[in-house]
Amino acid sequence: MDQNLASLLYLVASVCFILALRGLSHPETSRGGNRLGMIGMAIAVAITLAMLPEIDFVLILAGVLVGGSIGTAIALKIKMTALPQLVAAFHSLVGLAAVFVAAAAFTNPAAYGLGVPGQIGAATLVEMSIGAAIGAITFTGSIIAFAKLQALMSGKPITFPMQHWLNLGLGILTVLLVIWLSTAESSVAFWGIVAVSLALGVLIIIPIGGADMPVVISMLNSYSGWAACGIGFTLQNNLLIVAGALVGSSGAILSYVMCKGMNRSFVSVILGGFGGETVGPAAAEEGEKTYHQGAAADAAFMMRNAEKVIIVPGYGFAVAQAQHALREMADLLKAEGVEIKYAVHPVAGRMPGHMNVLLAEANVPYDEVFEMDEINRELADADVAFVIGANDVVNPSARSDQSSPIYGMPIIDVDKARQVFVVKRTMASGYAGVDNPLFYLDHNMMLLADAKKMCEDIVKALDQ
Amino acid sequence: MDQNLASLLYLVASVCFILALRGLSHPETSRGGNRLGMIGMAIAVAITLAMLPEIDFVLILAGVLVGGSIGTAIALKIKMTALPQLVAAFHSLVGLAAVFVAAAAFTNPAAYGLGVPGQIGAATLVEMSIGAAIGAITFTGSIIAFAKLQALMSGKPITFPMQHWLNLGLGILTVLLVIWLSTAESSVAFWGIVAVSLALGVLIIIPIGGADMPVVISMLNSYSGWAACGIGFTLQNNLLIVAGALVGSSGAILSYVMCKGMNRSFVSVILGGFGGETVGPAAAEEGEKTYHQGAAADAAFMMRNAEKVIIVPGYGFAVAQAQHALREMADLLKAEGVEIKYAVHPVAGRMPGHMNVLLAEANVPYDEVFEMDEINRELADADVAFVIGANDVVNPSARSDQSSPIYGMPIIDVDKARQVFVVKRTMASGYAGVDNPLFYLDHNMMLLADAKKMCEDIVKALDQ
Amino acid sequence: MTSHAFTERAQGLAEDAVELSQGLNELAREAVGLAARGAETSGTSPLVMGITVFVLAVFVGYHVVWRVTPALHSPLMSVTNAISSVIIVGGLIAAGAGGGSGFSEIMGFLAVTLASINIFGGFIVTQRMLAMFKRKQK
Amino acid sequence: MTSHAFTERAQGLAEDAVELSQGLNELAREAVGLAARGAETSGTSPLVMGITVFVLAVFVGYHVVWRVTPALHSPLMSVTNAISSVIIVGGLIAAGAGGGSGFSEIMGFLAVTLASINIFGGFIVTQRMLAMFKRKQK
Ligand SMILES: NC(=O)c1ccc[n+]([C@@H]2O[C@H](COP(=O)([O-])OP(=O)(O)OC[C@H]3O[C@@H](n4cnc5c(N)ncnc54)[C@H](OP(=O)(O)O)[C@@H]3O)[C@@H](O)[C@H]2O)c1
Ligand SMILES: NC(=O)c1ccc[n+]([C@@H]2O[C@H](COP(=O)([O-])OP(=O)(O)OC[C@H]3O[C@@H](n4cnc5c(N)ncnc54)[C@H](OP(=O)(O)O)[C@@H]3O)[C@@H](O)[C@H]2O)c1
Repeated sequence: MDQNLASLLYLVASVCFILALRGLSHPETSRGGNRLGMIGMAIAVAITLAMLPEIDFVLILAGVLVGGSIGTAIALKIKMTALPQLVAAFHSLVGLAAVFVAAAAFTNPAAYGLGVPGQIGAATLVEMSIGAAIGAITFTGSIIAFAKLQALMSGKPITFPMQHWLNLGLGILTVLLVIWLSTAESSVAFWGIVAVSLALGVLIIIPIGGADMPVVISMLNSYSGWAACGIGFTLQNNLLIVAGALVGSSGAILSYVMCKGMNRSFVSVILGGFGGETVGPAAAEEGEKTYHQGAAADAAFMMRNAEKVIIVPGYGFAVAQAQHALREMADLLKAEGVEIKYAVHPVAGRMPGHMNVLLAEANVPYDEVFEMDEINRELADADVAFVIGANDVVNPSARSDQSSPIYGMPIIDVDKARQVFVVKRTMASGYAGVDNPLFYLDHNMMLLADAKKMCEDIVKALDQ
Repeated sequence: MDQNLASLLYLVASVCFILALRGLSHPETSRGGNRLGMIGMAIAVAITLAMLPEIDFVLILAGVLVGGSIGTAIALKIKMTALPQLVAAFHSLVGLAAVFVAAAAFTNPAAYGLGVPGQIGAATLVEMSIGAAIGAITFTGSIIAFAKLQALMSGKPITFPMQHWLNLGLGILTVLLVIWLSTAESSVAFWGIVAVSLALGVLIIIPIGGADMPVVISMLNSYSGWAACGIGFTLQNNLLIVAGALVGSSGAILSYVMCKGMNRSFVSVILGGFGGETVGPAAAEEGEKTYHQGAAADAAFMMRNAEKVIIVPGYGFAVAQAQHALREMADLLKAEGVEIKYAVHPVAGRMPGHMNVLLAEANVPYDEVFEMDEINRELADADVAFVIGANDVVNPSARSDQSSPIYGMPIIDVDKARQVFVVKRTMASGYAGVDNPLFYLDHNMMLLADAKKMCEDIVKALDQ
Repeated sequence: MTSHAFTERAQGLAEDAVELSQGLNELAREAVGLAARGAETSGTSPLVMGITVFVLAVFVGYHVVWRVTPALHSPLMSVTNAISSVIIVGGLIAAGAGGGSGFSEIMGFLAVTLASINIFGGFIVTQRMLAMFKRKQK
Repeated sequence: MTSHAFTERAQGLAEDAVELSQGLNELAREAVGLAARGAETSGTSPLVMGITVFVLAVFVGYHVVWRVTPALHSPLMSVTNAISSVIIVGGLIAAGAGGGSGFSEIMGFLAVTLASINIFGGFIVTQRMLAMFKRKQK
């Protein structure tokens, strides 16, 4: 195939990818967008094969079949609550694939039109090592993130003295190795870069607490994009550059959105050490304050007689897998003429958009689900705010208490509703480890139980 | 200068242009954006000069000095009410400049690295003629638009039989000439393309009514961008391609915004023949209906005692140059504790954003000026809606009367306010030529006078 | 033919040949120059073109991603995951190159396999998620 | 030297020369091939690269312009007007090219003049407009 025709078709594939992301601006267009993404990928693969001078189909077919069936099997089986881990695992694969591609290009440059071994251009070597280094960091970093999220490893930050200096040293070492590689094309240097980067990936992620993993995942998502860009520069392939830049910006923006939603700086997340002690500050004052505790029957009674109930799900809702039970409860209330709305905070749960996916899974129509800013205008009109497994995202001290570590974080103002219910198992604090004054308000009632269990009990109470 | 360095610096200039447009997303960032635009242009010029093998500075300096001083003088003197004409005039110059550049490249291809005369590549010739043709159409088209807006020429659509067929024929002729040019590099073909395109520019614009000129101007804005792209492809200059694409999309989007604001299709605007008869339908029924007519004193009394007044300016406000008088009136009312808000319809006036510039000129802070959607929520709370020189954009028949030509056009719901005042000179209809039922409502009062005069009278009445 | 005449002809021939070879020499030099020039005036280097494309693509990515509705941020993560696996392109080249060393083919095979997991997994899981987002039935 | 010996030497020389010239011939052909290949593997043609840049720039333009607040649509028109005058670049080349025909220099001069009117006029009028947009004093 002619190189120009191929470049044009690669451009078509790039446009498909751009439109795939654009489709996500609305649920209705998103499915079409995803299909365009698949088409773009198919075009990319087809063009690449058509451009090869001679093809050894065996290895390619084997790779696609094995990989494709594993991928399909995982994608069909995975539970929606395990999404964060899944994404982390997938990232690690992209990273490793980037390393492999860089290694292939380094050992067999002729196949890529990069000259013969020993004669690769310096610029190409630098591009190649950027791809390999970022890929390696993404690989091990994502594995650690996966292990922390899957609880294969403690979520506690692992810190030791001189940690940041060690990382800095390894970073400098990498740069030196890249210089060596580009001048001498030494394969020791190449594999050295890979090895150091693999270590760096581990070292960068271990000091970060388990609950900060979502930011880390987005960051690694971004990295995997930049790795693809690096490979794209090496192969002079604009498609890889465009796709990599799209993914790179997407990950960066998601990290930013999350940090802003938590009112923390990206740097403080990355430097780590946060989220070790979870229950500390809450316990200290607990004895003094009093709170109302209620039962399923109380909640059922109040909500049945309400006109408008706003439901605020949080991380505990995902942990308890309460989405179907909650939906059932909402259905019963709707049947009695109660207006139900769902309010989702940008960082509720452990992943951006986490709550939306779970609610969608339970068949909650997306036009009943509202973002924080929209719903905050309505909360004063609500008879009941039903907080289920959420804690930090409804903590009023973020609004008023300047000494609180979450001060300044925007929250859902559930305390403005006429009556609040909070479903959680204990009086313990949430992710940020701070006490929640909401619990002790006069118009709040604690429903201390597992979220799913509580929904089922309320359903029973409503049925009577 | 090295070609690669130059390309990188051109890229920097492209980014400056992109950021210049991005700055316009908010008034605060817009000034910085404009400055970036200037920097980008300076970079572009500097790089181009640095890349020339030998420079004849005389002509260049002469051109920049003459052009620069004319441009500066015009820009400093022009009245804000004459903006639409100004923009049209400027467009015509860009178009002509594109023709000149194409002609220069055609006669002296060596200077552009396009080979020697008689040996220019076919693709280059096609790109060149696209640049020249679009440039020529932009030139004459903008001149007609300018003449219509400046009333040097009647705004009436000029139509004659077979008009669209003639245009089609000329279009086909252009394509044939391009083919001839690309095969034979004939200079007859080149100048033929220019001549036919000049004629086409006139013929395309004359059937379009004077009041539709804003859409035309945006369309020509878009064309001037595509012409720059054509030249960019000819010279293999990415900066021209990027800048052209930015301008091209901007013009296209503005045309779209205007057509949507008028609820008309772009095609119907371009095919022309609209806006000839302005007063027709209104006159027919006028006798039957009754309306309240008031005086400045009535308006002054009502507004002084109001809590909230919403001011809706329109085309007549611009014509009357009433902005300063209106501002004075608003200041007096504010001094008496009345809350004042301004409501701007997307197609109020004769140019997108026209009203905003006039209000800004009169020192109205931009956070007192609201868009249609925002203000429509508030109109039911307003004591007075003060419509000044607007007509179609507040015509309630667009909401309800399916037979109205403006049915479906979104409007500002001034009829929801407790009391409406409409300032205009007569009971005649507006741009769309349809009668306005608002005038005959019981809670509306017509203030029949020139907009500026009326504001001054109200100011006097308030002063007493 | 006298030997003298012969000698002269031979000399003439030799001279011709030398001249010709000189001409060719020049031609060759010219051609090499041309090749060099060709590489030069094709103008901007691939690296700079790549940077241009990269910068524009970052702008596109920035704007497109900011328009994604927050409700679909999870699908965004999984679909970008699939899209970044477009580096399968690099794997295909190594895996399919007949003449390569065994090592690079294995690298290619592994890259293709891993990227395939991601591509299939990423797109399918995204589709599953998106299929769940439904509007209220009326 | 006998005439015979001379003849032989001459012949040998001639043969050498022919061989050399053949070698050169091949070299030249190779160089030409290289030049052609160089043009080819520098890969994508400028036109295709231009199209790539164009498509990405249209996406950027589309998104950036939709983010412009409607209140600033008039300044948008005037600033794009100034920006499209970047074709002054084309005028400069013709006006500044010493060796050009008089005609193309005049074309260049006119293009520079017209574009300059637009650049200065467009940016300054935009600045005038934007300077008027003020926030409420508090
Ligand atoms: N979404 C993101 O992208 C993201 C990213 C990074 C960080 N974060 C952080 O995560 C937090 C999210 O806030 P959030 O309000 O959703 O969650 P949260 O503050 O972590 O609180 C979750 C609450 O759910 C309760 N819970 C746990 N398991 C439960 C179960 N099975 N049944 C009932 N309740 C259960 C826990 O209390 P008990 O133990 O007493 O039951 C806990 O207080 C924020 O601080 C945010 O900054 C989010
Ligand atoms: N903004 C854009 O970009 C754009 C583009 C294309 C088309 N348009 C069209 O333009 C129209 C704009 O609507 P609009 O409501 O602003 O204007 P309009 O419908 O054209 O009405 C303007 C009114 O102002 C009055 N008027 C004229 N001179 C006046 C003066 N000196 N003092 C007081 N009143 C005066 C006229 O009535 P009297 O003669 O009785 O005084 C006229 O009815 C829409 O139909 C829109 O579709 C706008």
